[in-house]
Amino acid sequence: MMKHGMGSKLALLLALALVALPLLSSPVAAADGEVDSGDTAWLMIATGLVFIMTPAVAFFYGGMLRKSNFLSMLGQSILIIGVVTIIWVVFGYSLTFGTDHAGLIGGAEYLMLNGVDISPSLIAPTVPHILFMMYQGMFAIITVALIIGGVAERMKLSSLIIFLSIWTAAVYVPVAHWVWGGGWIYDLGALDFAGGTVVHITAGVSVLAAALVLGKRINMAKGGQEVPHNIPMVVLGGALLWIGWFGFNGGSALASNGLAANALVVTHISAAVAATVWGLISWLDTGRVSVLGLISGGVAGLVAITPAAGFVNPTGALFIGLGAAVVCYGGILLRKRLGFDDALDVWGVHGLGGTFGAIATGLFATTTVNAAGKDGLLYGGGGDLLVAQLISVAAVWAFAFGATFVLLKALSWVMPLRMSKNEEKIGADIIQHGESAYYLR
Amino acid sequence: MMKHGMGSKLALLLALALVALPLLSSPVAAADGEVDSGDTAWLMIATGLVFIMTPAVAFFYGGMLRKSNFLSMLGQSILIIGVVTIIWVVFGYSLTFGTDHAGLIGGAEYLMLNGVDISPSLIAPTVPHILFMMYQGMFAIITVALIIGGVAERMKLSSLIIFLSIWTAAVYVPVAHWVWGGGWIYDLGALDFAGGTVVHITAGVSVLAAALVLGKRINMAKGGQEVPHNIPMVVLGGALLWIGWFGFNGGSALASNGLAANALVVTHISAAVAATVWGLISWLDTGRVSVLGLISGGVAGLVAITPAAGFVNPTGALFIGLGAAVVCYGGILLRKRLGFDDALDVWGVHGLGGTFGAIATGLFATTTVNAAGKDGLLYGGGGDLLVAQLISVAAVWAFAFGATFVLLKALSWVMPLRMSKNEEKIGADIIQHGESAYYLR
Amino acid sequence: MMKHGMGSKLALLLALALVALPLLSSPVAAADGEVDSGDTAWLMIATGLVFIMTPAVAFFYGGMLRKSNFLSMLGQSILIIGVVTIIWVVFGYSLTFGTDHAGLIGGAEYLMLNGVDISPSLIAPTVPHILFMMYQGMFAIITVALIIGGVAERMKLSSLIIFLSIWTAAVYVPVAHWVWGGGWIYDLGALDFAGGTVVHITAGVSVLAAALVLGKRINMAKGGQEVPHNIPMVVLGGALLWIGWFGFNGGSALASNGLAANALVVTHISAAVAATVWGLISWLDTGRVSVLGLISGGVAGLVAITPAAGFVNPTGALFIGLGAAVVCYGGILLRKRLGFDDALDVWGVHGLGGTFGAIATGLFATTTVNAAGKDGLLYGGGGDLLVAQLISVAAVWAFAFGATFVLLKALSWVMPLRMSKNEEKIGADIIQHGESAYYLR
Amino acid sequence: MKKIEAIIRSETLDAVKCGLETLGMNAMTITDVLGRGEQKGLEFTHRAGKYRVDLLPKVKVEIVVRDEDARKVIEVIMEKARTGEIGDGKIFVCPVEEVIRIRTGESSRGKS
Amino acid sequence: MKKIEAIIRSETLDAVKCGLETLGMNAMTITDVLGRGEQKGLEFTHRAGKYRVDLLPKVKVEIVVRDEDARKVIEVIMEKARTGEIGDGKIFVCPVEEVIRIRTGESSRGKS
Amino acid sequence: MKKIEAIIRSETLDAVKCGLETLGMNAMTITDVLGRGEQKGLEFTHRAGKYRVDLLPKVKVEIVVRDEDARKVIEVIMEKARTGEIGDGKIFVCPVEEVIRIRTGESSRGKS
Ligand SMILES: Nc1ncnc2c1ncn2[C@@H]1O[C@H](COP(=O)(O)OP(=O)(O)O)[C@@H](O)[C@H]1O
Ligand SMILES: Nc1ncnc2c1ncn2[C@@H]1O[C@H](COP(=O)(O)OP(=O)(O)O)[C@@H](O)[C@H]1O
Ligand SMILES: Nc1ncnc2c1ncn2[C@@H]1O[C@H](COP(=O)(O)OP(=O)(O)O)[C@@H](O)[C@H]1O
Repeated sequence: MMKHGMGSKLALLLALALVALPLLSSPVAAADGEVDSGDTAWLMIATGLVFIMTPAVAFFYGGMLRKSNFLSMLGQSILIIGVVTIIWVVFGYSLTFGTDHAGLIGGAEYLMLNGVDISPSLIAPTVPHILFMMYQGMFAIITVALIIGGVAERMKLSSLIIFLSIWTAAVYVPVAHWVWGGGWIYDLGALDFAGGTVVHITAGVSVLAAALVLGKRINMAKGGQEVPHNIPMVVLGGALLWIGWFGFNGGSALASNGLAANALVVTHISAAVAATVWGLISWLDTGRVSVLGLISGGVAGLVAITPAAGFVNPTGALFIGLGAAVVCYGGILLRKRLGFDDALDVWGVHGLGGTFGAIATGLFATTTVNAAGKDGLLYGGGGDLLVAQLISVAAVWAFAFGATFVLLKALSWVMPLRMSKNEEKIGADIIQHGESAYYLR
Repeated sequence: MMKHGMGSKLALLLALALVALPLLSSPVAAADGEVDSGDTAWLMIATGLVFIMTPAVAFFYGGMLRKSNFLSMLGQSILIIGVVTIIWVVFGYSLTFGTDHAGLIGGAEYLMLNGVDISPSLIAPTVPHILFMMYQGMFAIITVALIIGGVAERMKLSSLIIFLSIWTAAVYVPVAHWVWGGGWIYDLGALDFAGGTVVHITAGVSVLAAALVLGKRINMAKGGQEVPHNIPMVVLGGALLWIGWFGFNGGSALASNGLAANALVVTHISAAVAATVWGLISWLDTGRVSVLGLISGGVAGLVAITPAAGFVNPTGALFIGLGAAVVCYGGILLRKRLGFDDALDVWGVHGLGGTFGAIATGLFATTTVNAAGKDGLLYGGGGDLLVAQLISVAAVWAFAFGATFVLLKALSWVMPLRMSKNEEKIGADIIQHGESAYYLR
Repeated sequence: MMKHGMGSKLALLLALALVALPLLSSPVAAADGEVDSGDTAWLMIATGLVFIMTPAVAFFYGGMLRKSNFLSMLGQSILIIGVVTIIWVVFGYSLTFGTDHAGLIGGAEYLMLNGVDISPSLIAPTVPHILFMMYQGMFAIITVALIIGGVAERMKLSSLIIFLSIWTAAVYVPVAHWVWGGGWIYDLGALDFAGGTVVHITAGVSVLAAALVLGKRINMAKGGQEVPHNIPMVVLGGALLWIGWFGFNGGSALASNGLAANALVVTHISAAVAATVWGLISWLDTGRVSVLGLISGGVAGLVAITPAAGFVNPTGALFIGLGAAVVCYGGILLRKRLGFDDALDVWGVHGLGGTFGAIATGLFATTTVNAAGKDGLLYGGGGDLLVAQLISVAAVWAFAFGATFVLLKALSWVMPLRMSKNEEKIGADIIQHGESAYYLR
Repeated sequence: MKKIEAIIRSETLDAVKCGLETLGMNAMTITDVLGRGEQKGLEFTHRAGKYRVDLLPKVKVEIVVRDEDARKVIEVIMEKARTGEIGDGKIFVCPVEEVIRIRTGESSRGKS
Repeated sequence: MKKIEAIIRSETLDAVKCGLETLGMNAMTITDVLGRGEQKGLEFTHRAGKYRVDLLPKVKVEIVVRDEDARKVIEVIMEKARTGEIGDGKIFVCPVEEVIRIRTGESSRGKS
Repeated sequence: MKKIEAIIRSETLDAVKCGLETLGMNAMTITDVLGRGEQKGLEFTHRAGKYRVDLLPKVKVEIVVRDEDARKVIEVIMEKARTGEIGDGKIFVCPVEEVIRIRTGESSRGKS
């Protein structure tokens, strides 16, 4: 019998070496053309805001777990920042935003960031290309980071990192290309302003597959209850996510203009409405207003407005926020009923919230906000957009679920995906990281 | 006897429905005119920075309370973000910044954000109107959120939300209109750059009234001492407030220019000086340098510079910081002597700090910083400005105190304002939210 | 025998009075010339981002200490913000950026910020002078704040503040002038984009001297082990440092352009690579992936890229990140072997990381990124730059070490530098601040 | 000597403390504990829905007293910690053979 | 009455709790403690390298039972808390002279 | 067997631990507690002014030893935990009827 420990160590080293070496040759060309200082300032800060979402999500998730697994969320998020950044720089960006091939994948011209320098970007002509690259890279990072909430408290760190590295290349990169890089969903005419499909459906549905492959945590399998160990950390993470989302949606205008402002404003409105409505539902359902619920509601509203932010007005945002709270609250209850163990309801919040948002875009989009957009069903555009949205949603659901399921099944033949029972009881912090979150004496 | 629980549930539902429905008709017009990318970038990020101040204030407050009430601060802050956003979008913005009526209230033209779109704003002609609207909305939110620190640990959540919803409409909106929306204080010539009167006096003085109506917490009534349960969370909140204030004061220039830069710089100087001086006073008074004091000093300096930030130079900022520390330290001691239970000294810090700052603006304002401003008493402008400042301060004190007092008294006939004695001892987190902040095992 | 307590109280008061008084006369001239709104927006937000690094570093450090010293880190960081801001405003800025005298020190023309107003800055001609002043002031603050990590858990607060005040004037100001203010290192042609030498070597090497003068903590002297008391707070601080560094390095372009974008992007890449590599080393060395290590790796990568950020491309950033992890991991092990008590490895991470980065700049700098820069050894520029880098590094090592050593030795004759043995066991929070971080019941 | 060990509701601690002070009994040691007894747990809210927590935070108060004082202490605790609702807690009385004051070295040996 | 005081591994608490429930013994009081015994500590990682922590988190379970129930309780704990590895912990049995229920005032006096 | 229960100052724990080690007594269980005794509390600072905290953090050290070892253990604690200032704490000695090692099942029964 092969010893997993050593084998996976070697594999990881090898993978990292392969990924790292080619970077050597990446040249940086001189700038030409005109960059706008205001647009660049906005995209730089938006890049920072999307960056902070990844540690934020780790706090958001980690506070909801047992304290013996808090650090694993934080550590995984930092590792994901590291590994996905390297993947993105080496080939991810190129395969996403390089010249389209058959609607399926981008070209190789930007491998090793070849030619990606401080001259203006083709896609965002008023900001440096290198900045556009990094801004998009932050989306890849946060998408991958969302997944850790679903497999929390049981997956082995080494298997997780290998899984997520392959997942970035095999799932995220193609879907991002299809929607934003000039691929077939783009051609279809479906709208996804800031990643309802690319980010939230992709991550949320992949977690569904992962939860099914991995199975339940021991404690959950016995019908145990998860008691969130530090709710203020959840709120802290949620608050940072909220402001981060201003950069996530607002920055997706790729310029500092009315469209960016509209995206930012409707983002806030949707989140505010969803938080309020979630609180109300919590009150009607349990007689109390859960603070965990309030901040989760905010996040649900943020998720759902993501695909729509550049296409809807405040009225649209109101309905999207309202719907997001109802759909995601229901989604969590449904997950509990169905009984699979998506530890932090990534499917319920991001998968369903993103799906709802993508469909709602087909209803509420209006060209009065964005002439480059389309009119949805309720704004006189007929059903065309809605159909395109439904197709893109269905395609990404199927692809993300299928690819993740197959990938994890395959991996499970090569290496154990989960910690041992005893390790799981002790917790990932000590087992995987050799640390405890708190030593409060 | 009417059962409060059910009655207030229904009332809240009704109120929310009324507030939410009209949103449906809000149209968004197409943009015309020119928006500046740099100014827009700055106002977007300033909007984000002011947003983060509301969760920040909840951490700042919550860390100072018993641990059994931490979540209530966090939850209330999120609910306030939700409810005040809805109010602002539906009618608050319009009544504040719509055409003036008799100096008292704004017009109805922007109800449901009618016509508030991505074309340039009238008041801030280089940024989208919708962004100006949201930036101002964040001020309404943070003002309301300040109040929760005064009534902490005893007020019922449902009563609080009803109280604060009415308060937003009946106190904040008029005062903001008077000062910034072209109302009578504006006409009077009083200066309030970023909300010393509108935000801090209004909130701080309302808390004074609320503390009197509500009475003391059981523990305080018995002469008990409040032991802050998590000072690092206070510092975290304070640090986020500090950077948030750069957007609060710097953004109030409504453009990215020298005035904004001046506001940001004097804001930092005032806070830095006030923190240092507070530390010094703490040392002379108690022999120790309280960390809670240092960060509170910073906040006091931020409060006091708020009305002045666009009108004074660094020298002025130094004196304002110095004075803020002395006034607010004294204010807290005074509150303890007077014995009313403003749990987190919102009156002492925001009420008195804002008052001091408004008066100091009458002393230190100089047109060398802002040609559109005025010269204060010490800069050759005579006493005119000082008198205008005093009148506006007095008017807002009187109005905020009176309106809040009457409002709460009236509410107290309809619903209980406080939790029961036993509930108060158990703490708001479990009673109102069904949660505990920490479960550290 | 003189009583230290009273003596040092008086000395501090006197020093503060001297520092504060002259501010009175600082005038603010009217603006002339053109400020760019995008550049100004970026520098304002960069100022905010660098500001937040100081509380961030206190969380980063404090979480690694015993819980009885957490508040001392937070309190010291706020006091440093206060005191260094005052020093900077009164004379620090002038002596750093005023007209050069003999390559050694700046002129007196900006004393009390005389003439530092909202008109464009000479050095950064598209942003207000007052903003450039404050942005640079934030660098002085964070540099001083880095030092507290080395002397943590044992130095008396009053002695620390006196030491750091003098240090700011006597060590930071000259070095910053030499490198950035037109002094001799500037003339030498050495490159330091954002402060590898000025900030990190200066602070890191001074800590080495301070650790030698102060001696070990009682616990460490007995071979005790430091157990980090709250690792999530370390990660929180580290994440805020990371985003703060976008402003630190990106803002050092002093404009919102391709250079700023390049600096931001390579900063992120270096940090990402260093975090990953540190995790890998941790895994190979201990069999676990330390989360403390991951975030420390990120910080090491940020430190090392600092001098290079405006001169290297992503390939350079990869190698710098890789090297930073190896050098700083080794540096911590080396410090443990050497046995001096640099409590939080400021020397190992900032001193060595900064040194490595400065030298690496001599290897990887390329004028394709920045025409105003130079080509390093590996980019066809020959060894000139490398030699200049080595000279500047050696000079700053020698100066920082010597000056700090002499300063502390001298101070030790006037006042006790450390808390008493018993006080040290009880912890600085209660002894110096009269507070405990947590009261979790 | 006896050790009186009372497991009480956190919110009644202040009252118990005051009550004991009026007896002139200041000394006590307090520990945060989790407990389960007749009180089967409490319902808490989650993001969506509720869940039941079966270990509830309680406070353990330990007071070592001379045998003759035990009854008075027990009575005060009984009075101040009682709400009449399920979950009020229990008092355990255990024997203590010797009590030594570290500062002075004085010992109770032989007294009780 | 006896007080059964067991110092066990945190991760076995759930099993112990369930085991006692099946005995019909719900009441217990739980304290987080740090312990050291045969188990000399654990290696933890630091930023660079490792270090040894010699006080490990354990859970103290206290159950006060009638004398005749003590044996059963001990046996359940022995079974559920045992992993066979060093660090499984210890059970201490101490005498309790009296147990009083605060809510009702009922006392065990005389029973055991 | 005896249980030595010492309430000591947190900052003396390290010294106590080392002292016991030299006796060859490694085993112990430690709990964070709050205490009040002769020491009436400490003054803490607030934002403005001071306040008094009357429950101070202490550490409870529990060591179960054979009767004949009790005296030695007590003496070591007395020596290492004493500062001579008010607040040094107390040592309580209680009877333990039986000690069982969970891992092996071996019991002290009869040895006492
Ligand atoms: N037999 C016991 N052994 C240990 N602790 C107990 C026992 N019975 C009760 N307790 C402690 O007392 C607390 C309150 O007991 P409970 O039975 O809920 O109260 P009540 O007696 O008022 O119904 C419990 O949470 C538990 O900590
Ligand atoms: N003599 C003792 N006095 C107090 N506590 C003890 C004693 N012996 C063991 N313990 C407690 O029990 C825990 C486990 O004991 P240990 O000796 O490590 O387990 P094992 O008996 O399985 O080797 C220790 O961490 C400590 O808390
Ligand atoms: N009678 C007692 N019962 C329970 N705990 C006690 C008792 N007396 C002292 N303690 C504990 O010992 C600690 C120190 O006692 P204290 O009287 O302050 O010290 P000293 O005896 O040195 O004056 C107290 O904080 C408390 O936790």
